[in-house]
Amino acid sequence: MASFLAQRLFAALLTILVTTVAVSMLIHLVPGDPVQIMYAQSQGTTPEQLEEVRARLGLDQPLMVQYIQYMGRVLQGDLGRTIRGDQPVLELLLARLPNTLILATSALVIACAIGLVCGFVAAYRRGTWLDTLLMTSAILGVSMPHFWLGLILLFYFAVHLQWLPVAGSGAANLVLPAVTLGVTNAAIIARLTRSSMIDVFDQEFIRTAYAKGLPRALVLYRHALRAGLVPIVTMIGLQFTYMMGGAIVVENVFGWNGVGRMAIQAIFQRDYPLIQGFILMFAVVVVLVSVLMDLLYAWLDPRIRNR
Amino acid sequence: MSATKSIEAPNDEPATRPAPVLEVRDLCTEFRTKAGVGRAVDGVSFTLHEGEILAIVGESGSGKSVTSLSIMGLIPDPPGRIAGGSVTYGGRDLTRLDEKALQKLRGNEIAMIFQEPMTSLNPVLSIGRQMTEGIRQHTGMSEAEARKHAVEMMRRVSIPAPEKRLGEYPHQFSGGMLQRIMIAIAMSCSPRVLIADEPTTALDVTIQAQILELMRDLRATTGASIMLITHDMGVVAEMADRVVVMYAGRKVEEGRVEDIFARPRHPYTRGLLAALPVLGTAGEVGGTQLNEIPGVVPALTDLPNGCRFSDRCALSTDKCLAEDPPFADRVGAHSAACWHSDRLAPTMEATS
Amino acid sequence: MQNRLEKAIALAGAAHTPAAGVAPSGWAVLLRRMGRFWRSAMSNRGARVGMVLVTVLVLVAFFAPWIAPYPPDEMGAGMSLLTPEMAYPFGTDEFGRDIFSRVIWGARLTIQVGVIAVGISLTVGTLTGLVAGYAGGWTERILMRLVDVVFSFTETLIALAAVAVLGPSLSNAMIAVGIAAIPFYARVAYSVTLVERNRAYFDAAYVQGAGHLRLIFLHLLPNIIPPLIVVATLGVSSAVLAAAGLSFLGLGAQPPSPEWGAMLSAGRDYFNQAPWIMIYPGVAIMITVLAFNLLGDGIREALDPRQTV
Amino acid sequence: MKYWGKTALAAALAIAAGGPAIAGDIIWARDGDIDSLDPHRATSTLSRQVWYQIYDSLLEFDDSGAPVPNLAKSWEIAQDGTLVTFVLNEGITCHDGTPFNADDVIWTAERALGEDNPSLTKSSWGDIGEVEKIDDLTVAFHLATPFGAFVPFMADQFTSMLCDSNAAADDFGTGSAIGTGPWKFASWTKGAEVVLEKNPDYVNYGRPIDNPGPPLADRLIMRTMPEAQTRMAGLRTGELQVIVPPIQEVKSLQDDPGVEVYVAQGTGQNMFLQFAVNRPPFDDKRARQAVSHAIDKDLAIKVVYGDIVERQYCPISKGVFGNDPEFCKQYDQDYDPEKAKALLAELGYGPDKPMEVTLATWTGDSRERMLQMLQNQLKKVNIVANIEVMDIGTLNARDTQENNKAEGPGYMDLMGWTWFDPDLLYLLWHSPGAYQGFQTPELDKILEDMRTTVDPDARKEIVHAAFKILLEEAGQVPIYTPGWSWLYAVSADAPGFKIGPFNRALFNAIDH
Repeated sequence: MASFLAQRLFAALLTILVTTVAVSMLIHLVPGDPVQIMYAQSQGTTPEQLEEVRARLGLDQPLMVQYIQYMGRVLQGDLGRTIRGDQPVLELLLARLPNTLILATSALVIACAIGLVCGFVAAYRRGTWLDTLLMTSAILGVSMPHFWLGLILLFYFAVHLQWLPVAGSGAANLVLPAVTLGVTNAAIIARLTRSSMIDVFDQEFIRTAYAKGLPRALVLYRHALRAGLVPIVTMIGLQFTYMMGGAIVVENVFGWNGVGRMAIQAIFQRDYPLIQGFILMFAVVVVLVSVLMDLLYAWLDPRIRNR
Repeated sequence: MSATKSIEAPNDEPATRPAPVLEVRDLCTEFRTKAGVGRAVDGVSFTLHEGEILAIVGESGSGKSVTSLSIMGLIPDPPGRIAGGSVTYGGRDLTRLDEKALQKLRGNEIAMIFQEPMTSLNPVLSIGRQMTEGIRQHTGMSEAEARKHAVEMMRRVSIPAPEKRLGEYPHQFSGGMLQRIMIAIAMSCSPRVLIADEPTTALDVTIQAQILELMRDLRATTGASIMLITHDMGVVAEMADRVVVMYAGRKVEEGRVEDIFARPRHPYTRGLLAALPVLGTAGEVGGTQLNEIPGVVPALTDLPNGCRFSDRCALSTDKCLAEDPPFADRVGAHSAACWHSDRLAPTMEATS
Repeated sequence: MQNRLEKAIALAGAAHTPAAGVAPSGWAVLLRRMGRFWRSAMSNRGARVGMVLVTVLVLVAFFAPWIAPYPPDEMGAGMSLLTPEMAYPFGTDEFGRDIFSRVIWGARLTIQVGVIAVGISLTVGTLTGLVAGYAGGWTERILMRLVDVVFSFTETLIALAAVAVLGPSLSNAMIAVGIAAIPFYARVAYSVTLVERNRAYFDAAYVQGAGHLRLIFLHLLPNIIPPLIVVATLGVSSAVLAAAGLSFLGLGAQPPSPEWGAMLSAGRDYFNQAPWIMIYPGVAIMITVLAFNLLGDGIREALDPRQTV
Repeated sequence: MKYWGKTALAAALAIAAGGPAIAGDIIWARDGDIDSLDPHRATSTLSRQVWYQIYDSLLEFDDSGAPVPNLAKSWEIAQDGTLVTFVLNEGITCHDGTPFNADDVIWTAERALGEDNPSLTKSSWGDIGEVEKIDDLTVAFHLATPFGAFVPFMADQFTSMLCDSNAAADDFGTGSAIGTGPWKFASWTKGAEVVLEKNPDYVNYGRPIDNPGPPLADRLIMRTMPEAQTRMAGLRTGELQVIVPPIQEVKSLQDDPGVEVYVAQGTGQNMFLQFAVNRPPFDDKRARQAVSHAIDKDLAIKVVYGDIVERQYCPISKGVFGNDPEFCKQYDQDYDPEKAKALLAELGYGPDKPMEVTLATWTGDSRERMLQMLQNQLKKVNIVANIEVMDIGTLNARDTQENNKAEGPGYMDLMGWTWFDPDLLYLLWHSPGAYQGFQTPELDKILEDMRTTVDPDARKEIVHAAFKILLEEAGQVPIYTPGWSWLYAVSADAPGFKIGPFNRALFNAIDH
């Protein structure tokens, strides 16, 4: 297990390292002069002032030096300041990150609740009308754009029926974005759960369990679900990453105050320090989640746990 | 009983016939597939007697495993279902029992072990859990009692340090050890019938012999009847009292092991025997199979007219292609389903 | 964007694809195999439905000028915000443009998105995977590590980063979406290449002294195509979704482009008065994505019968 | 660790923020958040609107748009306009309880004008040499050259007076803000809301609102709600008191007896077309004139905005010194597609060779719909315009870039500026100009004169001379006013709202 985790941690660190390189070089990929774009809101900025800014950001240094300087700052927790409003990037991100995590986690809970049950039932009742119904719904769900479903829910429940408050960021406001994000992902989880459970149901140890005379519920719960859960947990780990990605879109539909909404604004405003910070933070979150999932995976699967 | 004696009196009833434990009559099991409905088992009948080892023999696809699963009520439905016939055990027809009643029988009175010990045990549950759950299910023992019983069973199948190994997981055991554990699980409730589906196929030759010996011992000490499913005539020779040969879902030959080996009455049986390198020393020579039967078992949805074996049979005639030979039941003794049984020469001449 | 896992499954299935016997090399064999896959895929009901929908979509896109009653940006084709009626089956928007015509013309953009985005990821991804799998050694390690790193992000993030750099426009969105999906194709191509490289035909060709290019393009490439078709078909659906999402956010197609995501985004201001402006483009996106999902699923099952019920 | 503590707090606040409306709270839902609480660090209208609640300037604008006393009870201009002296009112206190005096004024000015990270609008202050403290309540600004727009600028939010106690806070502008205005800063949950509390010590010296003392309500909350329809829903359910309404819903809101729609007048905002003039085709004035002739400005306004904006004819909007529609109509281009075609034909464009150009603007306020109308009209004279919509900051940068590009298709954009004085024209069009675009030596000369001329009649003559050039040459093609953030829908439960000149929202008299 130690070697398994060491390997995963190495991969995680490598991912973050590559991300920092990519992020620090991002600004050089921008067509046109990024400094000019960044300082466009200042009145009458002179070329000398722009040079000064360039020097301040270290953009006149060789790339390698720039990267080392950037890493030095990042390691000290300094992700720079925003162009719009001159705010510390890290603080802005951390203030909103909990909102995004809350949204993604709630959506994941909804997605798992629906997806696992539907997928399990479909697998168990494989080939029946119920399976067909569930899987048809699932493929429709997979095909539905988040933003469209979100808007329809928003207009119907919040604007038209006024069942849910619209102003604010409280728990009641979480319902629609979490459902939107959860439902479409539930479809994916259902499909994965189904195929994973079908694999498990076809396993010989399930037959063994039945042959022992165990009641069906016990076989399904103890034998099938426990065994099927291992691959499903890995998928759910990945799913959380997609939730984070999906949250970017859904936050914008519902005006949920998370990092995703901020990132889109930053892209519009060409606020490069904020975009860089966002990508880096996102990478760190994704990597942390995947390490956590590896731990969970190792804990669930004795073949890895006891290695 | 000696082999020569049975050859001399093939039609004789054995003097002391043990009581039947399990009777299979006209069993039909179907599977619905995209290509149509296939009868994996088509009107098979046989009887398992008290304390006997009955071998069901055939290549893969012959329907022998489906037969065993049908007896256990473990045919996955859909796509499978038992379309007809009966399985009588203890005066009850198992094919008509509800799930609850079947659960009481399975693992308790009729137990089963499978071909692949590696995949037949749940990789994410400890051996202890997998052993005790069946015991607790059928005996109502507490967890502690069940564990004690499990340790005892493990000892009986010669697993060293059983207390320690209870907490381990299947991937920490070798294949032979796992099959011992499978047997321990199967025997833990002292069943009257043990169905062993290719129990040694996946194992090394030396381990095979040990497992077979273990099964013989258990039969001797518990008096359980064993239904041994295999494709390996060597195993049959070593273990079985009586043999049922299946082909493409049908029983094609039945008889005492000595009779079958001495004078097969079906060309398919003959082919299976011929595939043995040296009679009676199965497994000693690994990969040098001789005289294999050409071709494969036909698809169940695409059976030939007439005799199902006709397309692979050296003796096949126009009659074979046109008419399905009936199973010529010679009252529980050596019988076969072949138009040309009499044209088959005894094998003993060639081998003894 | 969300079909990644699905693709991962396709990938898993793809690894055992050509298992039947020794896979021979060459393009002729591929054609024969394709015929078989095709018949097998078309025996799947979902795939047939998908195929019909895709065909309709392509026809609609091709014949848009003949099908659409009005040019997509003709203002005052009708009164503004008309409810759906015979002359304007999907109603009109705030400028009196015919929504039906716009949705029809939008199909062209959608096909473009599919072809270009998938084209980018398919070409780059396949080459990366092929080269990594073929070359081995450091090339393999570095390339696949990089692919893994990119793979660990969501496509959304990569597409956003790409748009942040390139600036918002539909063509940039297509490029961004294409770039974001490269790792999938690379992984599939890589894993299949590894399998194929160990087959007898490959050794035979190698022993006969075939050059690198010949080995890659004549022997490996045709053999890794079938699983890539699955990924590419499912990839069209995620590319269409992703590009529509970017347009919806304002990072893709710009007005007055009848791109569906952009139409939907503009239509939400009128949801109270004219919900149809938003509903029809959404339905169009969904049907398109559904079509490619069904088709991709069907082909996958044909390639990997293990998953067939 | 420090960050995580804050994060947890922010999360708790975010969760708590969803509660029902409390009497005494005015919740104002807007489409975006402020950029900063620091008036030297941002320029957005969304930020300015909030600064106006927290800070006062030395002067104020009365309802006519003329500067009047506020923090300063009087001012005096001497030495030909190079010395301006302000005398402050006595007894004004900052939100932290310290007295407001000359030191605060000097601290603010030096912060805005210093070398190290000056205000983004430093150049609008004029050429200031020294800020001198005469006594505790008297401050003198020494200008190197006379600057006609200096006095009104002292009434702008960019010259909000910051208390020098802000120097002690390391999070001024992001987590703290001390001013003298009617509302005290309480908290800012970034991206969600800014909470202000009533300043009980407030004395109104100059704001054009009928309340001499502190605000009537307890709190003023600016909430960010990007989705227009949810703001609407919140207003209708009574969760929100003031919203930025979606333009499409203004009519239905006007018919709603529970809602009052306010349309700001005299915002000074001017929406106009400008061109990349340093390369073909718009280096030729005929191309620019053709565009102006080709677009039916009245129709476009009517379709997109109805009657909530007004057609403008002058480069400086209604309500600002020098605006004179009758004068401007003599020089601008009427809607005349035939004339446009003729001009284009002279340049070699026609049905077989359409002119391909980019037409840009910034996001929001239905401007992208305006562009679609213009695009449609341009198409009729064979000008193919490709629309690009971007953030205002990006657009500003883009305009400068386009003016510096020698190659590429023609470029024009729908731009908007607001100022309380025609001095804006100097900023925009005197070389090098805000975007380094349209300029002529003659116009440069006129604009220089305009800056140094103080006599109103003479100044008006000069301003008109500038108008004439800009309009005739179609360097700036005015279209409409106002252009952004000018609509307020207020619940009838919260009476007392007022919009002052230059779009300043006053909540002092709202009783809720």
